[in-house]
Amino acid sequence: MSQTVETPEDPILRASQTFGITPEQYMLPARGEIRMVDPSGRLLAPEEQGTGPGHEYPLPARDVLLDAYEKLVVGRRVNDQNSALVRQGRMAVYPSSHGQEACQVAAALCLEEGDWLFPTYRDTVAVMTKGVDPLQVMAIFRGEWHGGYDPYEHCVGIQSTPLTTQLLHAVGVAHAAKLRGEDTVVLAMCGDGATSEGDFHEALNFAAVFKLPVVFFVQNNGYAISVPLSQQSAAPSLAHKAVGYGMAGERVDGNDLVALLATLRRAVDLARSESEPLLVEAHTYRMQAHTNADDATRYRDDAEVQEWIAKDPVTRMRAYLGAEGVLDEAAEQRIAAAAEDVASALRDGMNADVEIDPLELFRHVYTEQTPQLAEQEQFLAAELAREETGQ
Amino acid sequence: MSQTVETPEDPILRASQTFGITPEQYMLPARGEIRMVDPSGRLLAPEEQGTGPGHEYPLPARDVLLDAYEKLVVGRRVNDQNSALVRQGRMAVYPSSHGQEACQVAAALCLEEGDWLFPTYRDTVAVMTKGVDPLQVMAIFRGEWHGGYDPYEHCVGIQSTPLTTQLLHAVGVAHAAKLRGEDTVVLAMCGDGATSEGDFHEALNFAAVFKLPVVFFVQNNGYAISVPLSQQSAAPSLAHKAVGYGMAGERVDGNDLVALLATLRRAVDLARSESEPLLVEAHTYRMQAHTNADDATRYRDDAEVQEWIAKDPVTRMRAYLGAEGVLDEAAEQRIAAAAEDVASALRDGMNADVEIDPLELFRHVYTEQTPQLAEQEQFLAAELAREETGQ
Amino acid sequence: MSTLHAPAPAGEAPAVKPATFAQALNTALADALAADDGVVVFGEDVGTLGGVFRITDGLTQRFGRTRCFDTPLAESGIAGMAVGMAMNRMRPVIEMQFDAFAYPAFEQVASHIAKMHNRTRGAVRLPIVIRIPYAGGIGGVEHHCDSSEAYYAHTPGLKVFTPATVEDAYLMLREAIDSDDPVVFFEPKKLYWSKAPVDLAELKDRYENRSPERREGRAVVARAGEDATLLAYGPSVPTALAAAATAAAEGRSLEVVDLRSLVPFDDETVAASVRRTGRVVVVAEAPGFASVAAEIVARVQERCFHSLAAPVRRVTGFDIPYPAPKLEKHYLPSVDRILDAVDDLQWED
Amino acid sequence: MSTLHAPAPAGEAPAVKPATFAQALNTALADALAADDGVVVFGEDVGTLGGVFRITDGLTQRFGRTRCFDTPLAESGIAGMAVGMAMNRMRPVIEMQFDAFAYPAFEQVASHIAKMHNRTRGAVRLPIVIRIPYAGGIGGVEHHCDSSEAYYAHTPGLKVFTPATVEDAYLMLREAIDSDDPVVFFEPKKLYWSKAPVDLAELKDRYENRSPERREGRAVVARAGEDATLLAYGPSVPTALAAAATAAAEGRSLEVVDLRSLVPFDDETVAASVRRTGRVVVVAEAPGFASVAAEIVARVQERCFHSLAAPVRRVTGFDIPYPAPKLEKHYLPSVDRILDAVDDLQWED
Ligand SMILES: Cc1ncc(C[n+]2csc(CCOP(=O)(O)OP(=O)(O)O)c2C)c(N)n1
Ligand SMILES: Cc1ncc(C[n+]2csc(CCOP(=O)(O)OP(=O)(O)O)c2C)c(N)n1
Ligand SMILES: [Mg+2]
Ligand SMILES: [Mg+2]
Repeated sequence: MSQTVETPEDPILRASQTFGITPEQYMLPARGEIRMVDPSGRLLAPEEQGTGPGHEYPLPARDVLLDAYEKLVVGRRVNDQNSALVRQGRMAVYPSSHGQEACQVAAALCLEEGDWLFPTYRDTVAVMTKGVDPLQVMAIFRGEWHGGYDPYEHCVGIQSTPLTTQLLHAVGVAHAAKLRGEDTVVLAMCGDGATSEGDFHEALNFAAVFKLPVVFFVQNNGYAISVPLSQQSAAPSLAHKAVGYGMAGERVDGNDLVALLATLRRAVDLARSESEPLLVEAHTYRMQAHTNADDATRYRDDAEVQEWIAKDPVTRMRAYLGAEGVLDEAAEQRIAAAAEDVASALRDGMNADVEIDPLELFRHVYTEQTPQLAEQEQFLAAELAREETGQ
Repeated sequence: MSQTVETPEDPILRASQTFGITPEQYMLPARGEIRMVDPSGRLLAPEEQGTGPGHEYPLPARDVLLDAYEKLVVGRRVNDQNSALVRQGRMAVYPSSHGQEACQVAAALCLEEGDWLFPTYRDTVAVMTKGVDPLQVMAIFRGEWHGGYDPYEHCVGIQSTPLTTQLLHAVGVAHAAKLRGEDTVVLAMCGDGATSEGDFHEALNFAAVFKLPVVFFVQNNGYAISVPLSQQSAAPSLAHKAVGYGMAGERVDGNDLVALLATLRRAVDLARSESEPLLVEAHTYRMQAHTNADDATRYRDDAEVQEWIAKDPVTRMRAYLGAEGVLDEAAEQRIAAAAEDVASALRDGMNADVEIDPLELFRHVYTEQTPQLAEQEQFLAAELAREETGQ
Repeated sequence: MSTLHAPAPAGEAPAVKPATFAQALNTALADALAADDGVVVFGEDVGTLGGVFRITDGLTQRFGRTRCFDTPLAESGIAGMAVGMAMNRMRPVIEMQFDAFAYPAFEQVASHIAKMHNRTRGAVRLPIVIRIPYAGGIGGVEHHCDSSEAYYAHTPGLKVFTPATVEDAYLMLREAIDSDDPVVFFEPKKLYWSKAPVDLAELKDRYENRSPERREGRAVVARAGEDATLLAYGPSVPTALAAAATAAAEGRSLEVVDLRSLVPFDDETVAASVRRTGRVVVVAEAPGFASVAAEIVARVQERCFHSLAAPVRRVTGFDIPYPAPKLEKHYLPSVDRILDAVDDLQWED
Repeated sequence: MSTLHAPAPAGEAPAVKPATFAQALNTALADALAADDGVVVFGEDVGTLGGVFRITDGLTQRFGRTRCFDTPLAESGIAGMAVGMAMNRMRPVIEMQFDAFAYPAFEQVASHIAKMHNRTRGAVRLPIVIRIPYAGGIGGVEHHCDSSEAYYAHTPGLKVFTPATVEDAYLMLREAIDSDDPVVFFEPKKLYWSKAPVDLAELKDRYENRSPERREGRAVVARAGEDATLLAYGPSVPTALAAAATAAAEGRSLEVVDLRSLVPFDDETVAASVRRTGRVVVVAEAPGFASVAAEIVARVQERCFHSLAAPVRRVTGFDIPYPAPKLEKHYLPSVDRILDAVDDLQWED
């Protein structure tokens, strides 16, 4: 068992030798962000992709791309459906990832069965794409309970609200697996703002020191609520932080699903084969307000938003797959129908009333109820009984 | 006033242009650690110093070096005097910096009057060198009170025990000064272990984002109590963390007082003139146990300790200054006598009993005593009165 | 949403345009910034956005980015930087976006903000205000509704204030900013939009020309009564007042004391009321175990034991994590629950 | 240094070689590591060094680096990683080197360790033990002597244990590790070197073959008495026992209840004692305000009001930061202070 804790040879040194570059050059991100398909849907030539020695990524297969595109369309539909449900008052709050769906989909699709995902509140689409029933994902925003699904069912942590804390949970899951000799990879998500928290630092450092297969995936959407990246970090890029932990970092166009799949899949593969962590920063944009409770016009110009419409991940992917002949009219219709099905199931589910037994409040605080909570449960039960009998 | 918050041009970009290197090359430490005088006391030729474009340091003037040497000798004497006082039971605990005195002295001497120093529990010698009476520095280890001096008198924070927390205080002091248009530089010290804490990350990031003149000075002595650096960080060096914040990092031989003075002085000058933070990592060694309560034989070989004797900062500096003709027999004697004076004043002070009024316990919790504490003070006063009258 | 209780007894002119609790806080910040160059306001989203609750709305625009500014997203960083700025002669007012998001700053608060003045034997003062929007009743998701006052009230060296009225929102925040001691300032979120006919300009004058007699640290009798005393603070004060109003209709006269300051604690006002009524219910939203409510019970029985006709009762949150929105109504102290507790005070004895 | 109180009532054989409190903890960890592959021990300096108090001495050597290991120096990291490891079917036992150095982990503890089971409706169990050497009496410098139990006891979802005897050090740590709920395990530093004639091998057998009747969560009567009850826990238990011994010599019979578990709380044992004696002093080292001691006072008066002949008194730390070594004796609850409080219990009434 102790064998698994030590890697015989440092993978970073090995890689830098292989590619004839310095370890620093291997760890620092490539000169540009990795992009494979430009906003118009054109596949870029290798020399235009921002890559370099040690930073090269194979184009994913066509079936992978078509499947990913379907998830992308469904994700977009769910985002917009949820926003509509909020407007209709069926849901209290929704942090939409409209505009970031390529990141969301790639984050889930790069993982194998049994790999874990640790998402944030904004990562509904990633969670769904990993298999969780959208209705269960929504329970938290609907106010039913603080978590709507069983994390073990699809190996997905509960969407985390306290920023960056989940990165450490990801590290722990990977560590336990590694100690048992399992080759589980864990992908942990956070936002650009979240990288400023101390837990970000501690998580990356722990993962690097214990050589754990964790892919840290930062969706840099330019804002933490109202605070722009320039007030969050002075680094050349967030991916530049990796070298400070002795891990490799990469940045990628977060609206290019092809590049995302390529970089994240290689990151997951490296994490698994070398048992090492990696940091991937995707540059994307949150097209809507932080949540429905936010007013984005207070802190950003519409012109900026408009610019990003041209970079939309869904239209870009559609154009690319259409041009490549992967996506035809029939497939497009099938996918649209699938998205509609998901949306309508979501609507139906959200329109149905949920009953929650208030006494459940006392049932999960501990695995075994304390005498104090038994007393308090009785107190509430008696109160509810009195209310029922109208006293 | 708002003028002072923004730097007209990014100093990193400017520097990288000046030196014809990339911003990354400027921010990453030079290829080797900066060393000017080798362990035998020989001045190294410029090409042996580990420097490079953008990473070059002028040799400090002879009077600066002689003065620094005196502080070094006094510092060593104080470390050893304190350890003796602990053995004699005059002091409860002492975290000696024996072996690290070059770092300590340089940390204080690189600052100008009015600049602030934020030290840790191990930085007694730096605090003294900045002007605080050694006896006051010792109050904390003698158990008199939690802080022995007025931070304002010499612009020195209280030696910090909660690791890395003081780096943020340093950031705040610099920020307040900058907002008022003052050009105060703050030097904040921490150990290698402390770099793993979240506050380290938050402090560096805040300093970089707000463009504050803070020099973060890490004394990497290879251990955090028993934990070696390899279990603390997988980074190529701790100085490599700087680029992740968009600041420049450098590493320096922490037993070479000449190189320390050179690098830290330039860091302080840059911090002041450009209003930017920098990270300096000094590689040194703690020759004694963590504190007298620690047993270092449990976690490191004596052979390792022996190796470092050959790199001792005091003998190295003595050899160098002797060879350069800066230090003659007379100066050596004068300095030894000065060190003896400090040690004997310390002994006398520590042998004198201190009286602390127990009621003072209630006097500083708030600036204005609360009714609750007034009550509690009366309670203790009555108890003490009863004891006195033997009831 | 809880409705606003009657305006403070201080006899306002009836024609005054109502101000909200949030406006009162915002105006207090603006007036403090104007009054003292050393005051700086910072935190997450407090600058351009004006805070997620708009408490800092317009401050950056009016006072510039050097006086009110956004920080990177790191609460320990915010609190730790405040320590240094306060050491260097400023008066930082920092915002923790929500109660549970102050936890990352706990070490800086407990080990430094609370202890620096003591550590330096009074040489270093840390006039820091930590504003924390707290407690529930707004249908917030997890981590947005904690009542975390006990953590701070238990930590020597911190003052802990929590206003319950629009007037106090203004006055107590000014007092907190002017305090040379660190103050954890708890703002009941559910009261942000409550209104009262308060003239904020007049309050400013009143505050800036106040008599030396201090209100700071004092409780107030929010409603006089004779049969029993309800001790409440922050978000529970309106609930206690509503309970008292209902009780009055049923012929029972309840006194409501608004504690206002948890540290220091106003034993005098509390004991005076308890000695008169002999019966007490403590109302608070936090889980009861080892809470501020527990402290109040303990103090009252220590000081007024022989005046008590019945044990002091607590109506608090349950000892469970704050529930999801659809269940919070079962958690929150309610008028009925308070009245039940009052009924329980052994009236037949 | 506090001297050891009499051995637990369970009638040890008199010939047994004494074990220290620290050895009992160390053996409990070793036995738990041996009993369950899922148990892992980690923290700062717990590996090669065996912990600054040597509580983990020899564990890495015996069980290997995969079972007991050092982490980078970051408490939030330690606690957060424990969450993930526990999610992935391990039973982490983590050490916070000293009480105040657990504060950086406060968010992970309060927002995740305490709440994950509830959040997931029971799907995720977090059998984590957070070992915290706590309290004073050892001449420690600042930040090394905090009594921080109230912060955790106030947080629903955490169990809080604190042993006061060598036997309990072993048994309660085993119980904590076997608990499917997170336990904050407070080890009174000043008792680490206390000794008792306890056969640790016998204890192991007794624990591993224990009857289904649980001791977990139960208080014990550490010394029976009739005139008044001293309620104490952790470092204050020996002090309370010493006070009871002195009182006995003066003709007053004091019962001492060792609470052992603060959460859950053993109301039954406490109330039974209080109803019998009618007089109570709560002894605890933490500052009294909004403390566990306050909770105990509140509970006792709520539940036993009519049995009380006098108000419940507290002998606690003052509401000040823990003092520097030369002054700690004035802070700590002492035998005299307890006896003074007992004298105050209105015996003439
Ligand atoms: C510890 C913590 N502090 C503050 C918050 C409040 N908060 C929620 S989201 C957010 C901004 C997050 O920005 P980013 O990490 O960039 O993610 P994004 O929302 O853009 O996806 C803030 C400050 C929080 N949830 N947790
Ligand atoms: C927040 C915090 N955690 C733990 C400790 C306990 N502790 C004191 S010193 C130390 C090791 C520090 O190592 P390093 O930063 O390398 O400094 P050095 O002692 O080597 O100078 C530890 C773990 C502490 N003081 N503060
Ligand atoms: Mg963002
Ligand atoms: Mg070190």
